Amino acid sequence: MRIYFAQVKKNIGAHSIFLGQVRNDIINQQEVKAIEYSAYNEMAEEKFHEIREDAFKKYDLICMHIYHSMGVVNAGEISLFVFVSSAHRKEAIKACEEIVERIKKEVPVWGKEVFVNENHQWKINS
Amino acid sequence: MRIYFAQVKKNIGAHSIFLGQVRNDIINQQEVKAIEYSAYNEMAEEKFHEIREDAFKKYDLICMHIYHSMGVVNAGEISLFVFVSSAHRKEAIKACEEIVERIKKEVPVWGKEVFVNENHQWKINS
Amino acid sequence: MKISVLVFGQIAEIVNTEKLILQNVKDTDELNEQLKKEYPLLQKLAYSIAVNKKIIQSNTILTNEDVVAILPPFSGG
Amino acid sequence: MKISVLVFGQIAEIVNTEKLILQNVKDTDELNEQLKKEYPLLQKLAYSIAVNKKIIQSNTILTNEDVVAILPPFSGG
Repeated sequence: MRIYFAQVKKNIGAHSIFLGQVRNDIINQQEVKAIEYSAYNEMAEEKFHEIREDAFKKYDLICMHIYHSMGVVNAGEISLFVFVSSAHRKEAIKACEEIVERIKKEVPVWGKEVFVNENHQWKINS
Repeated sequence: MRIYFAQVKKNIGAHSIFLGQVRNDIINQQEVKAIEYSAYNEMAEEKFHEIREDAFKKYDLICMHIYHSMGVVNAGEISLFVFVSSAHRKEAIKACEEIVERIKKEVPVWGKEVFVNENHQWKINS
Repeated sequence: MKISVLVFGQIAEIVNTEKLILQNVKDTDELNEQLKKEYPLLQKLAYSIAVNKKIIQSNTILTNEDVVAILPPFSGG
Repeated sequence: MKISVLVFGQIAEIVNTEKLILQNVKDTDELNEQLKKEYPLLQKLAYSIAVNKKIIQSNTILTNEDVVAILPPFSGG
């Protein structure tokens, strides 16, 4: 079996990718139907930029893409996408993991968990 | 921005994905144009199965896909694909990394690095 | 002197707006006091304060046109 | 007694085939010796030996129809 991939940078040896997805958790017998994300946009953009620059300084990376969904994201849909490419797998894997952890901790984004019955609660990151 | 993803399992919170790609390394002034993979197929299948079962036992996973390309894979093309899904990011990320490391160490697959001038050498995993 | 105070997430719900304009607050401690007096529910909540997009670790003097943000715990991703 | 010996990667190049059939080898040490005598280049190479798809750590008795594999260092991924 061969897998084709539209990638012209032939010095890349590894891509490490993370996708965060909204879960339909049951909390006090209520099912989460969506998370509504909001952000302090100007500060979030600066933080994403800082996280990106730090990763390029710390790891030997070739390219990187970060997307965070905003607004209503239904259960089963993707909220976060981090894609890191490097010559070597260890750099790509470590960088991707670190970027995901920093986004969770440092970027001013808030998730409001909306239940099927339209109640809501504010998400807490683990 | 919202990212759509064809995923019906709404209990999944994280996907961790690894893609290995053939690099056009320059070795003694010769450029790698492809890696030709061969395997001890019966044993490799058993090993992939064992690695898969071990990961499901050790980590709280929801689904997993592993593909390893065989035959000639040109520089820039994908040789390995590991896709791990879990309710939580830490389980998905750790499991994916461990699966990739185990595949490199334990699965009887060999890569022959074919140079542009048709010479070759046998790949050594780092 | 004019200070903009941006509020987000659960705190925006409590304050019932996303932006307050305050006058005559000399530093972040005084701002914090005023907010907790006006909105007692804030006393039970954890939050950070950013001044001009940088999170502060201790009391910070405010000057005209500063933008202060009240940030409940982040929950992106 | 008939033992199949599968060879892979660089070792298949040296042996110039992917499969040998050997008779009268009582254990893996003896097999190893025969191979290194027949193909002196193998003396310089690292490899593992699998018997019936399981890598062995020490000398292992061979019985009729066993499948032995000579495995150079893996380099998949």
